[in-house]
Amino acid sequence: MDFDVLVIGAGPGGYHAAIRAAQLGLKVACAEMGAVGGVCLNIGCIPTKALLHAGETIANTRHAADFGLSYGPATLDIAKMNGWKDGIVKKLTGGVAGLFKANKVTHLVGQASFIDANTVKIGDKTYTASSFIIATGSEPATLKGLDVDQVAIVDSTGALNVPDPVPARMLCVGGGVIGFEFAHIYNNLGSKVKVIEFLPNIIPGADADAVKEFGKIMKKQGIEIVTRMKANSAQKQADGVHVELENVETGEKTTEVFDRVLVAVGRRPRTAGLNLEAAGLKATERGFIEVNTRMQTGVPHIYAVGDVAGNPMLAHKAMKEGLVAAEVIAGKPSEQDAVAIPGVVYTSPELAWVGLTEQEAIDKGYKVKTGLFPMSASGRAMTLQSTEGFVKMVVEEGTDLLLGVHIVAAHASDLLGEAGLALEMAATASDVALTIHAHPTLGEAVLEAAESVHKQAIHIVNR
Amino acid sequence: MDFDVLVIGAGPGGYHAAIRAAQLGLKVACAEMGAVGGVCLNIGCIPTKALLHAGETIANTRHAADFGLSYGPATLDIAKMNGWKDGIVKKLTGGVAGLFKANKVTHLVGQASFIDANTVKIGDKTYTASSFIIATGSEPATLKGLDVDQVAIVDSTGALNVPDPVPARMLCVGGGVIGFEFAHIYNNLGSKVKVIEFLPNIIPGADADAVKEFGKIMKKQGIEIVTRMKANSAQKQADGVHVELENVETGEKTTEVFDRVLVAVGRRPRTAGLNLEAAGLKATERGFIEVNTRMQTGVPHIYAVGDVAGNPMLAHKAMKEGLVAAEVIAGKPSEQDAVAIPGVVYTSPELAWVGLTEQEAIDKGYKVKTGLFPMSASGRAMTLQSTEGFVKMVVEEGTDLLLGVHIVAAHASDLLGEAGLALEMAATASDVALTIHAHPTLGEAVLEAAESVHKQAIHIVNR
Amino acid sequence: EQKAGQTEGGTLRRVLAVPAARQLARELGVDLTQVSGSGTNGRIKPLDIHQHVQKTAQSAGSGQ
Ligand SMILES: Cc1cc2nc3c(=O)[nH]c(=O)nc-3n(C[C@H](O)[C@H](O)[C@H](O)COP(=O)(O)OP(=O)(O)OC[C@H]3O[C@@H](n4cnc5c(N)ncnc54)[C@H](O)[C@@H]3O)c2cc1C
Ligand SMILES: Cc1cc2nc3c(=O)[nH]c(=O)nc-3n(C[C@H](O)[C@H](O)[C@H](O)COP(=O)(O)OP(=O)(O)OC[C@H]3O[C@@H](n4cnc5c(N)ncnc54)[C@H](O)[C@@H]3O)c2cc1C
Repeated sequence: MDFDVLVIGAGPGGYHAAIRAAQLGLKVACAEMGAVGGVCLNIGCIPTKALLHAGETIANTRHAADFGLSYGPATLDIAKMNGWKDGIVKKLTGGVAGLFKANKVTHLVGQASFIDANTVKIGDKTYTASSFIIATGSEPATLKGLDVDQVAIVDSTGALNVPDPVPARMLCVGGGVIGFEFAHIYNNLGSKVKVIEFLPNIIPGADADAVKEFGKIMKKQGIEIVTRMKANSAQKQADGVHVELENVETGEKTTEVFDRVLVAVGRRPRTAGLNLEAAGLKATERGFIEVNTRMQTGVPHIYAVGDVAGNPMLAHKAMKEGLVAAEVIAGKPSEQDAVAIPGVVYTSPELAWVGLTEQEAIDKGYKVKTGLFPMSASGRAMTLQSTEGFVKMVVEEGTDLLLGVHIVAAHASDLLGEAGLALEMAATASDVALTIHAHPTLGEAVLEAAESVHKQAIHIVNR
Repeated sequence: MDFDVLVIGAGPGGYHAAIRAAQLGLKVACAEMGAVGGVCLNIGCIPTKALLHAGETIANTRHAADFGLSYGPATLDIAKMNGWKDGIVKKLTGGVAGLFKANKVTHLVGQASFIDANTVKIGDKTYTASSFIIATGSEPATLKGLDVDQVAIVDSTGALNVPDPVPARMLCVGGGVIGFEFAHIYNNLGSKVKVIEFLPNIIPGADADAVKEFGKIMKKQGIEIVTRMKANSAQKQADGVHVELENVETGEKTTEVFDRVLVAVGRRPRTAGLNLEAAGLKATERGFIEVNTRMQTGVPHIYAVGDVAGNPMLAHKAMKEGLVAAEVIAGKPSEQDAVAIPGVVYTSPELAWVGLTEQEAIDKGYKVKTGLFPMSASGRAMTLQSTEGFVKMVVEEGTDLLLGVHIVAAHASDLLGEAGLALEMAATASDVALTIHAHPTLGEAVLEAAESVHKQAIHIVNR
Repeated sequence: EQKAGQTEGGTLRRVLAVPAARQLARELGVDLTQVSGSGTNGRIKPLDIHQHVQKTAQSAGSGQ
């Protein structure tokens, strides 16, 4: 065998698997047909966060007038902004390449395709390995009638290239996490943004109260949100892209004109070209490769991790699964046994959650209590000029066991660390409430939400 | 008896005690001779954080040029900034007054003084109570030779009033938390700031590595830091305040001229006017009122909490102690049993810590392992333009028990929530390392620091 | 299909154990459902697993 482990795909799932396997003493190769770092570093998590920060800074400067700080007219050099973003991507992907070298992971360039269950072909070479980890990720789902040209009609990859000037009128088709992150970016950059969502609620999967609060804030920032609406077609014309919109409840159709249309209607697992059958594997109807909690496929020495191995399609899930697969291959008794996988929308304020929504907890048969603390009662939030949102806690009545934490707030993603650890540690609301939280911090809102479960929050009137 | 509990002082310790006692059904009064909210809300935690945010925004706007965002000349309306800060204070103190009303806490205005162990005098009225909670806080320590006039020579209270124009040359005498927060504020507002510290290290109490990193960053931002130096005297003259500085190692003396001098050399407990003797109490030599873990003084029905009850003089310690005292009085088995009390310097980046420093752990006899993850390897930090600092973890060898977490990073105070909960839950480094942290978040640096304890961090080369 | 009362929130409770305990249980081949946890709600910590292993070894050793 050429390698102990051959990883296919160098996205977060793949590179975590490769590095951990190497750390554990295995001889590892990682095949990548595109850029090291996968969707996440190149065209996903990272570049979006860079643009979100740029947009947020613009908004913050506007709010600075509240405390007497004002500036002469702003100019945004869009080429420079895109370049700055690309520079971060380059630095991070270069970092991963460096980590491959340092950990002695062989980087194989090209598309890997199974020949048999122990051999893959890359270009005109073949490689054998005792174990494989498939980490081929996902790609944007497409929408009939909306042909992506990455200029006027874009998917998330095209949307990362902010045009100069920014589009005056922007439509986001799809009100999920990716749709809202881009809506927020373009709104802060000056576009008039409309988001349409087929389902009755935006950000599917998040807690209903949190989504309601989040939607209210996004609307206040100027983003138009319409649910129960779909886009049927988009025609490029001289004055812009004419999009036929349909109210899915009434069937009413209207046509609106936009300068840029983002199609963000989900992602689908990517197995094309892998020649799974040769390895004795078959994707599910929806295109995923099925795995057990040890990340093993039906062929026990072949593992799959990340987006290709199932929902939620999130980088940190891919990373965890990559580590588990590598450790299992190295003979460790690892398992993907996470109590909860966090989710974040990196707008300002952020929406972040981990664990069960109130409804999910009820559906699972829990007797539920909740606690809530509004950021408007947080001193730290006031000093940060960010008093919108709240921390909501979902707790089991009787045992006081924490089931879920839902945060709409500045820095919500940072506060999520405590919430995630609390769930994994099987902490109770009391455990959180009895822990001293530094003053004045946003984290006090987590403490107070826990106190409010017991009707003992200090800075609000408990009812 | 007029009241079940009479709380003396409405700072964070006092108002937490009063509200919790009322929540538990007791008849409560709270005496306050100054403004409700105490040092913390009026002249401490809150107004400093407001000014820090203002200064940080100015700095952030400067960095925005890196991604192509530039502005015409900035104007800072200092009166407006001071007013904005005062507005936040007013809102929060008004909030506490409102919470007193809502919880039916009687607010007694004036200085309380014991007549006997069950009676206090306020103005010309007397009040009896079954229990007392002394929460009279602390005041700035003074320094011989430096007479505070709150204009040219200020303590922390005077420093909160930013003069217009900002002082060109500013000296902070004392390199602790308060000294550095003001140094950071004035530096961002345009002053040339020098910090002198008597001890060999700034920020006493924090981990040596963290302090070193922190000092390096502050210096890079333009703050001059000199340790082993003291200020002997300060004379106001036409061209500024002439300060005699002395190198405490060599004895060498120099005189430098500043436009504003801040004296921030610590705080001392405040018991003056309380007439403790009448209640059968006596302060320690250093002025503290001694208490047990139930916050009881030597006179069992008299409790003391917060700054007056001992170090560290921090608002969240006062709050916790206030809650404990109230609960004990209400018959609950509460105790101040915190594993660790967090500390934060709210600069940018922030320095935040909880638990033992490496040296403290060694001194306590632990066999210590450490983990470290630099923010420069964090993708989220890059997108936030804040890649300085690190997360350091102090762990017991063998048991893997977390002993301390030390963070220099943007949003460090938010990340502290997880660290604090981890310590209180007696979590191990593995517990943290096995918990999925959302990507890309600053909290991943906490995860990776835990991984690095086991030489298994992914985004750095482990040695 | 879960029946009423046979839900995660009902009688089919998930085992409450901290991450390091779950890992340790796998390493030592311990079935977490057999371990009684010393923490709140029976939360299992690594020490509980070590104690469980000791206890079962003792009872095996004494021929029970
Ligand atoms: C705009 C956007 C923003 C996002 N933001 C976030 C976020 O903030 N947080 C978050 O958690 N998630 C985010 N995601 C999702 C995240 O990017 C994915 O969950 C993550 O990248 C999945 O990692 P992966 O390793 O499974 O696959 P991928 O990152 O998709 O990587 C798969 C890699 O495999 C390679 N490959 C595929 N087939 C082959 C083959 N046959 N041979 C060789 N190489 C092959 C591909 O070239 C690719 O590099 C975002 C996604 C998008 C699109
Ligand atoms: C500039 C500055 C910044 C700070 N920043 C932070 C921070 O970020 N985080 C943090 O944790 N801590 C911070 N602190 C410390 C924090 O303010 C104190 O630890 C906290 O206020 C202590 O609370 P306390 O309730 O014990 O007393 P205090 O807040 O001092 O309140 C005591 C109250 O009692 C009243 N009083 C006193 N004697 C009597 C009497 N005889 N009768 C009636 N009333 C009386 C006083 O008027 C006062 O209102 C800061 C302090 C300063 C000075």
